[in-house]
Amino acid sequence: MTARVAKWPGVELSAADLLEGKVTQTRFRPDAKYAWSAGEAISRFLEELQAGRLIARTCHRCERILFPPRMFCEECFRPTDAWTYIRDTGTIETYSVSYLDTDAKRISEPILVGVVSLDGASPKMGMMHYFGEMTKDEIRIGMRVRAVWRPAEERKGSVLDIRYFRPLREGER
Amino acid sequence: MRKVGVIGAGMTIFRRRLQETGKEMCFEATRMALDSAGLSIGDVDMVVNGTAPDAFDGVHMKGEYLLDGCGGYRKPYTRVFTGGGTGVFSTIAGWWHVASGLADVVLVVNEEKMSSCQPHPQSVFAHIWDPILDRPLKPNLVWIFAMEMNRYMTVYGIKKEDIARVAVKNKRNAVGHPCAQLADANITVDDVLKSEVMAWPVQRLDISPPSDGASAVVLASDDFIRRRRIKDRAWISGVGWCIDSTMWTDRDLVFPEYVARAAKMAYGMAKVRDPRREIDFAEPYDPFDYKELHHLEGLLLAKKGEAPTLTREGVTQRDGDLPVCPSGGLMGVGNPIAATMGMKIGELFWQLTGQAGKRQIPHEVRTGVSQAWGDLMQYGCVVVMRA
Amino acid sequence: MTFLERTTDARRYRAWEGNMEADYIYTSGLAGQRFFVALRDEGRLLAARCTACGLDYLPPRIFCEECFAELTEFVPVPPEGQVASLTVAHQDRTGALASPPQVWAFVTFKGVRGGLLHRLLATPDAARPGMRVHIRVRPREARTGTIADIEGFEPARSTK
Amino acid sequence: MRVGIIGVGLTAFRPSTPEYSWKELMFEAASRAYADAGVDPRADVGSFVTCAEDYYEGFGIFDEFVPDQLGAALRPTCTVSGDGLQGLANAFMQIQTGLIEVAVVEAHSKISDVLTPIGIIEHGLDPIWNKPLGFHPYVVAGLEAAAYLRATHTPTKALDAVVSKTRRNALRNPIAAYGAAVDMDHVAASEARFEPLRSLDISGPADGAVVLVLASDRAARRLHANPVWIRGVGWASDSPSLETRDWAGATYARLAAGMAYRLAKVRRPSSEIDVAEVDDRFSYKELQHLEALGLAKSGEAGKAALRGAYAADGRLPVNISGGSLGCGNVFEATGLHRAAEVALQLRGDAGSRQIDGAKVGVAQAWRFVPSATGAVAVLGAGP
Repeated sequence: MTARVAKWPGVELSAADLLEGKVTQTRFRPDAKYAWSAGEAISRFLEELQAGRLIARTCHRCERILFPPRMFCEECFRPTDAWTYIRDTGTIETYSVSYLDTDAKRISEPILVGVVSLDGASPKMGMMHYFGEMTKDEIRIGMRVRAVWRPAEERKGSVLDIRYFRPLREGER
Repeated sequence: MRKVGVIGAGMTIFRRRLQETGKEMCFEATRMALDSAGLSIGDVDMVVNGTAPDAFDGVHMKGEYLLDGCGGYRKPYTRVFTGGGTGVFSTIAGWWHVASGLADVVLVVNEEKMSSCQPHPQSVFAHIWDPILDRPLKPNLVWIFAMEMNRYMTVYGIKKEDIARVAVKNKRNAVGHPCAQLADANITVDDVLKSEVMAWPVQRLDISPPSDGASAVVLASDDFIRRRRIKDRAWISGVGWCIDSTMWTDRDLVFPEYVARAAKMAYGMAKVRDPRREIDFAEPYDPFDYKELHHLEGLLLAKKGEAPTLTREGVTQRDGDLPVCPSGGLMGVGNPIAATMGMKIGELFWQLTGQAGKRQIPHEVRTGVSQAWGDLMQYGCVVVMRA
Repeated sequence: MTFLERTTDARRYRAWEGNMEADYIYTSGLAGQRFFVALRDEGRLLAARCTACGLDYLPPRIFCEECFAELTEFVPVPPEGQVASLTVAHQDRTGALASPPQVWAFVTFKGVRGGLLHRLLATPDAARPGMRVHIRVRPREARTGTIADIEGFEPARSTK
Repeated sequence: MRVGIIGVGLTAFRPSTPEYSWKELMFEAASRAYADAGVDPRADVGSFVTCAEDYYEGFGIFDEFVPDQLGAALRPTCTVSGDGLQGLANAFMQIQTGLIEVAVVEAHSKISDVLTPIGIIEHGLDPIWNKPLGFHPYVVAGLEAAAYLRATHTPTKALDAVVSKTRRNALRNPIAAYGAAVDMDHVAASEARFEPLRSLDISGPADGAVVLVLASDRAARRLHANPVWIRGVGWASDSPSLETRDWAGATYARLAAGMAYRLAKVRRPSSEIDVAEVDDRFSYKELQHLEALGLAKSGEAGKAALRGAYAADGRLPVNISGGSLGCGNVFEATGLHRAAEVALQLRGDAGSRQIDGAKVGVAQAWRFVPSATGAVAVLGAGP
C-alpha cells in the first residue's frame, strides 16, 4: 500500500508559523502543583540525609540491603525488616558529561553526572548524583568516590544535601 | 486463542510541528488505515489508543481528548500507556481485544504532538523522574541514554564508530520513507562522530528528533479476514511485554533483561525456538542509535556485546541476512513517541505483505519482530508477525 | 498496617513539593483555522458540513463523527441560537468565590449538530433555558482568532 | 472461558494520607488482595494492570512507578489510562485469550498529593474550544445536571434524597471517608455551587487504593479460590466534544451496559439485578446512570429515589457502599471500588451492610469531568 499512496497526510509548520502566531492558536499554562507524601521510607531517608547519613532497609528473605530504602521488597513482595546505615563511599557505575541543562539549553561548562553504587548496600544499589573535584577526562566507570556533604546548617533533607561525589583520595577508604 | 491479523495501516508525515490538532492527526492516520484495509468505520467494533505523556500534547486525560479522531465515537475505546513502549504495546492491547473473542475488528491509533510544549519537549521530560530522588538534580532525558550507553560501551569495549553505523544505516534506509523527517542518503559515520556532543557519549546525530505524528493499524480476526477475503494481511503470532523495577539506579544497565523476558514470552507464543535463524527481519526501538544494538541483544538476535559486529559486517543492512529497521526507524523517520507504531508495526505489515515500495527487503521475508522500549529504561514489549 | 514498623510521630512525615507545569501553544487545527479566521476577520461562525450524513458540525471538524468521512465544506451558522442548558457558577476557575456568579450556557443553533459553550451575558435571574440568543463579538481590533473573540451570548433583541 | 474475581484488597479511603507514599498505599491494597486470594504475586500472577492518569499523579510517565509495590517487577505489566473498571475489562480480555491465567488490576487515588486538583481537571478540557473561556470545570457538571433534570422532569428534591441515602449508607462502611447522617433539608440548604448543584451534591476527594485478583475458572480451581464470576463487561464513550455529546442521557453508560448485559445474557436488568453500584460523583449522576443502565425508565429514577426504592431495604439497593458521595471521590479507583463492593456483597462479606440473597450485581463507572466515557461490569455469585 505504501507504494500505492501518492500523498501522505500532515501539514508542516515552521517555527515562525507557530511562535509568531501565523496560524490561529491558543496558549495555556496548567495549574499543576503537587506536594507528594514522601511516606514511611522516604521520609526517614530524607531525615537521615539532613543528618548527613545514608540509610537503607534490609530484607531478610533475599538477604539484600535495599537503597534507596523502601518498606517493601520488590523481589520477595513482603515488608522489609530493618533500618541500617550504609557508607557514603561508593563506585561510579556509569556517568555522562552533559552539555545540556534541563530544558535542553546548551551550557559550556559540562555537568558530570552518573550513578554511584554505595558501599554497605547490596551490589549495584545506588543513586544518581553529580561528580566534582575531577575533570571530564579523569572521570571513569569504576572510580571510587565519596560524598561531599553540605554544611549541617544548609541541609534541608534532600538529595542535594550531598553537593556531589568526589574521588577517594590516596589512602582514603 | 483466536488468530489475529493486521489488515491495514496508515500514518501521517512526521515533522517537528504539524498544524493539525492531535485529534485531526489521529483522523488522518485512521482514515488512511481504514482505506487501506477497505473498511468503513461501521466495520470497527472497538478502538485502542496509544499515546505517551499527556504533558506533550498538554491535555490531561488526552486519550479522552483524542477519542473521536481515533474513530472511538460511541464505541468501546481504551487508551493504554507504557511510556515509549506504547508504540508497540497498543497493538498488543488491540491483539487481546480480538484474540479474546470480544471484537472482530479493532482499530489501534497512536498519536503524539510534542510541539505543543514550550520552549522544548525536553522541559516535560523533567517530570518523568522520581520527584524526590531524581528531580532535584534537574536531569535531562538525554542523561539516562548517555549513562546507559556509556555503561554498554565500557563493559563490552564497544567503539563509538560502531554505534554511529546504526545512525547512518537508519537515516539512509529512511530515504525511501514518505513520512521521514531526517532521511539522509549521504550521511557518513564521520558526520555522526563529528556532530555536537550533547551529553557524552551521546552526540546530536545519535539522537532521533522530537516530532508530531500519528499512525494507525487495523486488526481483525481470521474469521473476518476469511469472510471478507482480505488478501493483504500479516498475522500476529506472538506478543510479550515486561516491566523492570522502578529503582533504575539499582539495576545494571548493560543488558535489557525486561526486553529479553518480553521476547521470550512472544517467541514462546509464536513457537520461535531459535530467533536468530527464524526471524527474517527486525524493527527494534531505536530512539538513539545504540538502543538498536542494545535491543538486538535483548531480542536474543545477537549475543551480549556482539550486536555491533552484525552492523559492522552489514548483516543488518536492508539486503543483509537480518535487515534491521528497514523503515529507517526512529533515527531516520522521526520520533513522535507512540506514533512510531508506523515503523514498528506498520513496517512489519508493509514488508510482510510486499507493500513497502522502495523500502521493500529484496529477498523474501516471512517472519518479523518489532519491539519498543520505554519508561525509566525499564519497559520492553515485543510483537512477532508472520506473512 | 502492612509494614513491620510504622512511625507514629506525624511531624516526621515529609511532603515534597513540585509541579508539572509548562507553557503550551495549541494550533487550532485545519478546521479551527477556517473557523477562527472567519470569526476574527468577519465576526461570523462557520460549521463543517458532512454531505453524506446531512450534518453541519459546530464546532467545525475535518471528520464526521458518524461516518468518519473527511469534511471540506464550510457553511455559515444561523445568527440566532437557543440556550439548551445553563448553569450559574458560584466559583471561578480556581475554585474561589465568583462574585457576582457567572452564568454559563450551552447554545444550539437550528439545523446544526453541536453548538457552543460560552458565557451568557444575562443576570442569573434573567437567564433561562430555551431563551433565544446571539453572539456578541469583541471589537475587530481586540480579536485574536480564539474562542475568546466571542464575549458571550446575549439575549436576542427579537424576543425582547 | 469463565473469569472470576478471586481476591479483593482495599485500603481505607481518607481525605488525606500523609503517612503513605502512593507506592506504600498501593502496597497495602495489593497485600490485602493477595492474602484474600491466597496467591503469591511473584509466582502465581501472569499479568498486572494499573489504571492511572499522569496529571492526577504528578508524573510525566506514571507507568514507571508502578511495578515494585504490586509484585510486578520483571513481569507483564501495563497502564490503562482509564477507570479501574476499564482495567478490569482489559484483564478479563487477557484471560479470555488463554495467554494469561491470573491477572491483577490496580487503581488508586492519591489526590491529596495534588495541590491544584481543579487545575488538573481544567487541563482536561478541549484546548481550543473550552479552555480559553476560563470556567471552573464543574460547570460541565452543572450544565449536564440542568439538562438531565429538565429533560426528565426530575425534581431537585430527588437529588436531596440521593445524597441523604448515600451518605447514610456510608456510615455502615468502615472504609468510607464521608459517611454522615445528612437529611434532605441539609442538602437543600447547602451552598449553591454550579446550579442546580449545591455543595452537598458534589463528592469530596479521597485517597485510597483498590486491587482485584482475577483468574480463569481453571486457575481458580487450582488455587482453591471461591470466585465471584465476571459475567459481562462493557465500556463505551460518547463524543469527547462537549458540544456534540448527549447532555441528558449518559449515552456512554447505556452503550457500556448494553455490551455488558449482552455478554452476561441479562435481558431484563430491572428484574435480574439484585444490587447496583453506580457512579455518583455528582448526585444527579446516580439517577442518570440508573436510567442509562435500564434499572429505571427514563425520568423515573428520581421519583423512585424519593420513594426510597434505592435504599438498603428498597427494591434495588443502590450504592450500598456509600458511593462516592459517602466514600469519597477516588478518581480512577472509583469503578474498581464499586466492583469490589459488588464482589463482597455477592460473597456475603459485606459486614453490616450485607444485602441478603444478592446473586447478581452491577458496577458502573464514569471517567469524571470532562469525559463521556464509562464502563460496566456484571458480576454473579458462584459456583
